[in-house]
Amino acid sequence: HEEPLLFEHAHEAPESLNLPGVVGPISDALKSFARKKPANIPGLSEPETVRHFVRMSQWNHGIETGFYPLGSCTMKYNPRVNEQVVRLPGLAHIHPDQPEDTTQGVLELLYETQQWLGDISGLPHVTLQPAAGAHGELVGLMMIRACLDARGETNRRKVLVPDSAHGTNPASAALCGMQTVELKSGADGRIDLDELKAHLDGDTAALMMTNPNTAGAFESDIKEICQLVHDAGGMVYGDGANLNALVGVARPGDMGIDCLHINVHKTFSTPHGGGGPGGGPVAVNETLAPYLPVPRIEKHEDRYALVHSDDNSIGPVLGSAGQIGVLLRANAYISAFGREHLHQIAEDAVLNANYVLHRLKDRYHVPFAGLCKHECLLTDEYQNSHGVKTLDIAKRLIDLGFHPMTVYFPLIVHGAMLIEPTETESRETLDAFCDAMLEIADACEAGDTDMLHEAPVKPFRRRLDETKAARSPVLVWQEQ
Amino acid sequence: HEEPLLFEHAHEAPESLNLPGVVGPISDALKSFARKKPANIPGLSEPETVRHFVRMSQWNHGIETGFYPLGSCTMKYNPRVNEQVVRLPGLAHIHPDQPEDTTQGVLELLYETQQWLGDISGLPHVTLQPAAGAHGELVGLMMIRACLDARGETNRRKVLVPDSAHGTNPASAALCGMQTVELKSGADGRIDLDELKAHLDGDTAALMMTNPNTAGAFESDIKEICQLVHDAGGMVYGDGANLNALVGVARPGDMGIDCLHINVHKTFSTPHGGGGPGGGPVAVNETLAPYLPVPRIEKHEDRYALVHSDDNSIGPVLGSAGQIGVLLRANAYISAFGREHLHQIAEDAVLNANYVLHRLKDRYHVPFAGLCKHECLLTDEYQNSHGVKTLDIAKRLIDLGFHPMTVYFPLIVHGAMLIEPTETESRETLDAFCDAMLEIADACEAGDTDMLHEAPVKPFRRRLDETKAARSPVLVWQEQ
Amino acid sequence: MRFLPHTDTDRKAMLETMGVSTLRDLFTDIPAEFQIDKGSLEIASTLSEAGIVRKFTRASEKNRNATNSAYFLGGGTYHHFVPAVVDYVISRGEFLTAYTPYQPEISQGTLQALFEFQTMIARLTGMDVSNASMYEAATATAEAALMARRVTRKTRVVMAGSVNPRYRSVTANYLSRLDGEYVEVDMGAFGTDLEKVIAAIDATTACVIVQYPDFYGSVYDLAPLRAACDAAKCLMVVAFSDISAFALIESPGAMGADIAVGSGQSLGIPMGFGGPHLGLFTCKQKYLRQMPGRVCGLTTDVNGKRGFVLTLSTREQHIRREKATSNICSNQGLMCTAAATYMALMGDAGLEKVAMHSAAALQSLISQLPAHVSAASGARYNETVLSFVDNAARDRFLAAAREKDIFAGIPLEQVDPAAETNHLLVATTEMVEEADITGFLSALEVAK
Amino acid sequence: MRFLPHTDTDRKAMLETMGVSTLRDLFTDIPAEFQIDKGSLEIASTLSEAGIVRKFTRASEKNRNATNSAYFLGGGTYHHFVPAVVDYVISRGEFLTAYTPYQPEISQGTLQALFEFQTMIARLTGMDVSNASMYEAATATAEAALMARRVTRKTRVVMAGSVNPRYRSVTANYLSRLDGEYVEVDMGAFGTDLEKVIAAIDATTACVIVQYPDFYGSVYDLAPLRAACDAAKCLMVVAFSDISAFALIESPGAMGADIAVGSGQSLGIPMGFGGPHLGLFTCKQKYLRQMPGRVCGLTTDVNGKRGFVLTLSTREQHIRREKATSNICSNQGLMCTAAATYMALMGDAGLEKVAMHSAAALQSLISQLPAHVSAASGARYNETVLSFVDNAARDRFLAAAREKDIFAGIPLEQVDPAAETNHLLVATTEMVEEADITGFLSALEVAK
Repeated sequence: HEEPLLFEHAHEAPESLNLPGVVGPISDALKSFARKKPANIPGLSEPETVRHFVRMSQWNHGIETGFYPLGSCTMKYNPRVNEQVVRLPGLAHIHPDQPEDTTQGVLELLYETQQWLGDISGLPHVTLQPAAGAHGELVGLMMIRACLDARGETNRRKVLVPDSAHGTNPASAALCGMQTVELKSGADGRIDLDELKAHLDGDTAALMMTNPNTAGAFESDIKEICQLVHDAGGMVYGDGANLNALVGVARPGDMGIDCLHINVHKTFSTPHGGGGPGGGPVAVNETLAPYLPVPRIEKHEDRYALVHSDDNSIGPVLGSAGQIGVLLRANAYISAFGREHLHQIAEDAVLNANYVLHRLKDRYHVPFAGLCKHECLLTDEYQNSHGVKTLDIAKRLIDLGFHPMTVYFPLIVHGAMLIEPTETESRETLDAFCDAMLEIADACEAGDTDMLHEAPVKPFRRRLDETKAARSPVLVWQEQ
Repeated sequence: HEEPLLFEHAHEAPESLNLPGVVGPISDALKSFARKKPANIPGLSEPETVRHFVRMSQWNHGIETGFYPLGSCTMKYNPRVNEQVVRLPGLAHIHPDQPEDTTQGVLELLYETQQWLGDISGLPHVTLQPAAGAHGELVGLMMIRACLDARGETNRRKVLVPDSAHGTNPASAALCGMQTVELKSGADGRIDLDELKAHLDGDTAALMMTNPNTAGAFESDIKEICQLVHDAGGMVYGDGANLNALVGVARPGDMGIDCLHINVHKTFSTPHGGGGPGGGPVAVNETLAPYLPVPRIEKHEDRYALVHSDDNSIGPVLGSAGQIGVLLRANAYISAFGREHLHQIAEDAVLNANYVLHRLKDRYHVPFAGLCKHECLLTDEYQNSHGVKTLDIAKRLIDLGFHPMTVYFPLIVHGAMLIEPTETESRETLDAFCDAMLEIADACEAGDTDMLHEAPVKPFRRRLDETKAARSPVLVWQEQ
Repeated sequence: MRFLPHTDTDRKAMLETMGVSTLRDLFTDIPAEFQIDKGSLEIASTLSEAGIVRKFTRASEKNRNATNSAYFLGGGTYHHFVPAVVDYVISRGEFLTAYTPYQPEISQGTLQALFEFQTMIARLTGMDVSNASMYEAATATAEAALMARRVTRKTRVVMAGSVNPRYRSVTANYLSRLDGEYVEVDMGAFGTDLEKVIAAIDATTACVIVQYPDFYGSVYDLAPLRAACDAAKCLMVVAFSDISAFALIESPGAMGADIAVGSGQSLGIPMGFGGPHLGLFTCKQKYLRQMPGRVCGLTTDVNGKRGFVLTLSTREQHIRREKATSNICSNQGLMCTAAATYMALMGDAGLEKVAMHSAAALQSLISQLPAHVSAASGARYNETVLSFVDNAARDRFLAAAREKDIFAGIPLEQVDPAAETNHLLVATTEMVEEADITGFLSALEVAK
Repeated sequence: MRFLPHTDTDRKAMLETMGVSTLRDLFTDIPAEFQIDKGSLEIASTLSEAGIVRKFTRASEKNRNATNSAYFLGGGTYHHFVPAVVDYVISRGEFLTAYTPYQPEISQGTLQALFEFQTMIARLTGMDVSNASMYEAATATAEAALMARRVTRKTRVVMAGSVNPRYRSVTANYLSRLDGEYVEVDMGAFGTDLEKVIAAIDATTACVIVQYPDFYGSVYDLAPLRAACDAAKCLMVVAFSDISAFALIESPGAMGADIAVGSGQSLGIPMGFGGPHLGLFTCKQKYLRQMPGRVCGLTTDVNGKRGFVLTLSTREQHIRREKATSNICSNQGLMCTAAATYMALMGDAGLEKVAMHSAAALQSLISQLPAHVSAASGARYNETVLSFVDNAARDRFLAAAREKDIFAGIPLEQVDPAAETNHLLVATTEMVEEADITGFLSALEVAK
């Protein structure tokens, strides 16, 4: 059903919500600043408000309604008990500046989360502060830069970034006042050691790498890569977006990574919420530990403390200690698996990705052979000859009941389709998805491609004009 | 999207939920009773379970997704805060047999609810025990019978019930060991005083009446009706299903009603839940008060008590003190209005019903002229000549985004359509509904009736074969 | 008022449309003498939403609840674990705020859930069919007696004294206004004396009602009763309180029940001070058409697609009116959805685990009891009766347990007025941990 | 594991399909030396769901929370009322578990909510456009400085000392690695000295950042600053902490802001120990294409129906990579939906009521202060600084208040390390009742 905009509801606002509080005069001084025109926020009654948003929600695909094979996004099931526990009044209705003795419970949980992320990553010192993965990248680079500066190596400002990397990597480097140099990937989609060597020099601050990389392949030369960078006086920054392939199975810190951000909204299943909030804790080794941002969560004997300043610290990078509610959910997710089962996350995630790859590899072009990790990469090469592109395949999947995979990323292959099933999908769902993909391949070969170009036809809206939206942007509603 | 039955999911159950508790031996005596074959309950993982039920939920119409003009059902908005407060651990996780000093909080709320319902109905003595409206009818009749028996009038077993009454009325009388005599309604759909007089005699136990009646009309002769019944030595039972028209405006007890059940899932907005749980407290006057069921909730100075026995009581009618969570929601609904605003419920409900009646009365046959109360009654008489019946109109409304009204009830008119908008619907929604009804009337007149006979075409399923379901009932899934 | 969409402008405009001046002009059919003044009721003053939250929070905190206690209360209501998923599913407006699914095209969510519920309840109880639920167990037991009278066209009902006293008293109450005899068979020990029950059967008997496991937790063989019922051509009705038992022990169906009724509260529904709970009603296929309450059945739509409808509604009172055999008009719809969600999440293995933990906790407790406290003998699932030397000893123990935040059991006379005052009804679930049992045992010290 | 659908049978079958023997054969590309043994991590042992609930409940109960306290803490995070509807809407899986709406056809729910959010935020702040949110206020302030640098192609940033110290320190931190000057203007009293700020502006200045109402709650006229910015051709950036103010006082837009940034936490989002909150970013239409973060825009689908998409994404780093001007890649999507729901429920009238109650509570408190405690002068919205005779007096008061379950304020030096230790930052909202103020005042007795 159609649902108008809030602003289009055809009546004036009903009497407002009944509110508690003090009824009384405000100061004359304040009155002189009174707002002249009302903001024109349309008030609805509670029944109308609920119906408005419930109806709109029905236009959305979510993990709870269907499969999300979004490569590099790790869209897994979000446990309901996590939603329950973070709403406990003692966790939801507390202020960050309450006296420390009134917040020991939350500090204990956060401290534990730090310890666990350190253990899982093999990088024992953790800040929970970064609000998202990209924010974590920035914070990690800040620490690397601070460490190099402390060594007097203020010339080291060059950051090497493979051309397969997430786009945030170079952006974060720029924001950290550093210059990016792009590394061309090898023929297997992995880092080319010669290319790396050619770019390492005395100005190199860091290599930023994603492992498994965005083609879903493990960088098997990881040990040599790290060695080369370290030998050149640089550091290795790990983009933890793909940690789901490794959790409980291998630890980036053991491989030589110096610094890693962890997307808790990916690996540790905090809900994506239609775009956020995320969480991007950063784990570092001993070398970088002095530079962790403040506030830090520390344990002093039996008491937990928020430490707000430290001379070596890069300083604060957020107005608070982090996206607390998100981090608590991550703690709950880890708790549910525990040390006995945590490895099963990576094992099932990798199993599922390889299974999909196996079922599709004869009908879709696979640019890089071999095992994949938690996601597999295909392209539209076979379908191009039938006039069908990745975008068409993606949109057709919508009509078949699936969210599309990640498309046109990584940039190193043409028409990329990156598929990440995660550990929380059943074989039944994977088979249904693969069947849909094979049906699309069949349709291409049979020349039955109209429904691909027209897709999607089933959802609430069909293909939307993105050019129009960008050319003359309308970002707010204007009453007609 | 289609969603298979739980039993059709194509894989064996995953490892079960991790559970707390004692791991240890069970007694040998118990082992000898071990179940031989597993029950064959299909276990799903948590992600699959959530997706299964979320998808199924999307096939439902609910108050939160659209309008429900269901006459005599009072489908109003169910406040979300009520859902929040009844889930407080101190209300949700308490046992009915806990020591009384550990349940004073809930007893206080329930006692208050009793007092309020007594005040609102004008019948000060209330039992919260009945689990639904029909259950309340039975309990009310039990009390009437007990009172008559105590007077030695054990011959009084006749219950007069208008032909417009809810079908549960005669059924409840039968279950109470009484005989129903049907009263034919007058030409205006109301109780015919002569018909009533003709049936009142020394065997009459009670008149069961609904006021406003199921045609949506107030029984303006209520005072005389009650007087006649009382003069004949009988009592007047009020079916409170339609209390929404009166709440805060007039009190059944003041009119002479002796006993009234109150559907809290109607008037006081506790959610219908797809069929229940409901709640049917019964309010009575002084005469009937001694016969109230046990357990009773009483206040003794500052303490609240559950009283489990009383010599005059009709005894227990449920295994507990009532549908507690439902009753607490009713308390919250009344709290939100309070004495200042409670009358607005009835006023807006009646306004809305009359508004709909006014907008539709020229295009749909109105069997009984005059004001309506909280619901209005139409018939399909005008549409019949175009080959269209009430059922077709109802199903077409589905395609237009509305739940159908109550159809073919009351039985006293042919092709009845009973429309109850409630106080929580906006003029905007009422207009949209009336527009849809007028569009249907237009279509009939234009002979454009195919879409009426074929409706609904939009929902997940089209018209279902009810005859087939009833002829060879399949109530449980059999693996093929 | 936040729940009311109209402004006074709306009201005025609507009244104008109708040619009416004031809202009260719409009430002229109500005699003036019966109209009350605005604000004249004695109910409390309006509360803001925050005020409602405060009021209920304060009341909630006056109660002591199970989440932070060791919990041994049973007697028909059990503190089993409720997964967050269950509450989420039934909180969704599409289930929560839906009406009874009389319009099946836009109610398939509720209906498929009911069909799955019926199937799983039938499987768990070992019965052929289930209805779509009753209010709760006591009234379901009464309805079972009524149904047996319809099926057998006989009117005498025999009730074992080991059935939950509340089921007995409600059933007795329901039957008291109808023709026919109601007989309760007195029980000696804290268990079921089947011989006595069988002795009470005669040719006029419509049904015998027993509980299994019985009110005292006793598990016993129903085969002799089945044979006696066959001989007397009466129905065997089996009631139960904690359905979790049947993941572990033989089901009522396997024991030969014609009708099995009881509580489904253990299937993901919080105790809630006694309600809303979930009444279950199951029977043999051949008695299907005499079953009370709503039923969901499989069918097809005009396109031939599988769908579900409420069916067999000729039994419902709104069609046959005076001939109605039951006045039941609603079910516990939302609780069915809760139970279906719970069972789907558990599966056979999870349900069995719940049952094993529940039984193991009782066994652990019983096996460690000191000499001055005795437990009832015989096979027990998760409930039994502990007997103390006297009432004072028991109450000393209860007080000591309360000190340790242990709800140790229900004084038997509180539920069963006929019982002596030195007994305690004790139940265990998977929420009982070893530490809770240790605490319980140490509090027993004072009961010497 | 309850979150994992596979059984070992599934795993085996899938491996067989692939011709692989064991799960670990899928990890042969990871050098053996880096593979760790199962169970070798030091994280805790697996917990059941009930165990997780218990663990978090215990932790929660170790904290003291606002629901049962009188609450006067502010400084950027406020205890405003959160309606149940807001939490319900964002708990629905369709909003909660949806991905970023890059596939607009199946994301119109999120997108329309974002569009409504943007519109209402623009209206409330009096600005032309809003983006679809930032992490929170401090980073949003830093991003405003970066944007001003891009717009003006100048690099000097002037920051008023009356801006929230956390916004200042994060902004300073962000700017410290880039070329250009960052100047903080020292403030004397607990308010904003605009003359000093204006004096710090020069021709190389990209922007001036002030807070309104400022960190100390002071409300003041920005017209002189607007004029000075025009003269210097630099942008006026206005930060804010409690957006509820703008239902009552003139908005940043009306005051002439080029960019307005701040926190939307007051719009239906619980304090949550500091996050997740909601960063707001608004600006004038003409600077639209330099705005960081996600933006939702109106368009049509191929059928001509209105719909919404994320737009202006050329600004996003995944397209231009090295030329990206911001590394922001996510927003606080769910919090936007929460804020949109909250605002829809409130409307102008409700928002104004929140603001009036919040301001009235502060006025009530200030007007009853005893002589030994002084409040900062000038117009205040819902926050001010109380000054005590000395640190000991203040801390005696804080202790006395704590005894009465009153969180009376934030010691100023806790947020602003430069502050003396006899001050207290005190905030009020509509959750403060008269009784709370009475309690506060009576606790002040000990501060003589």
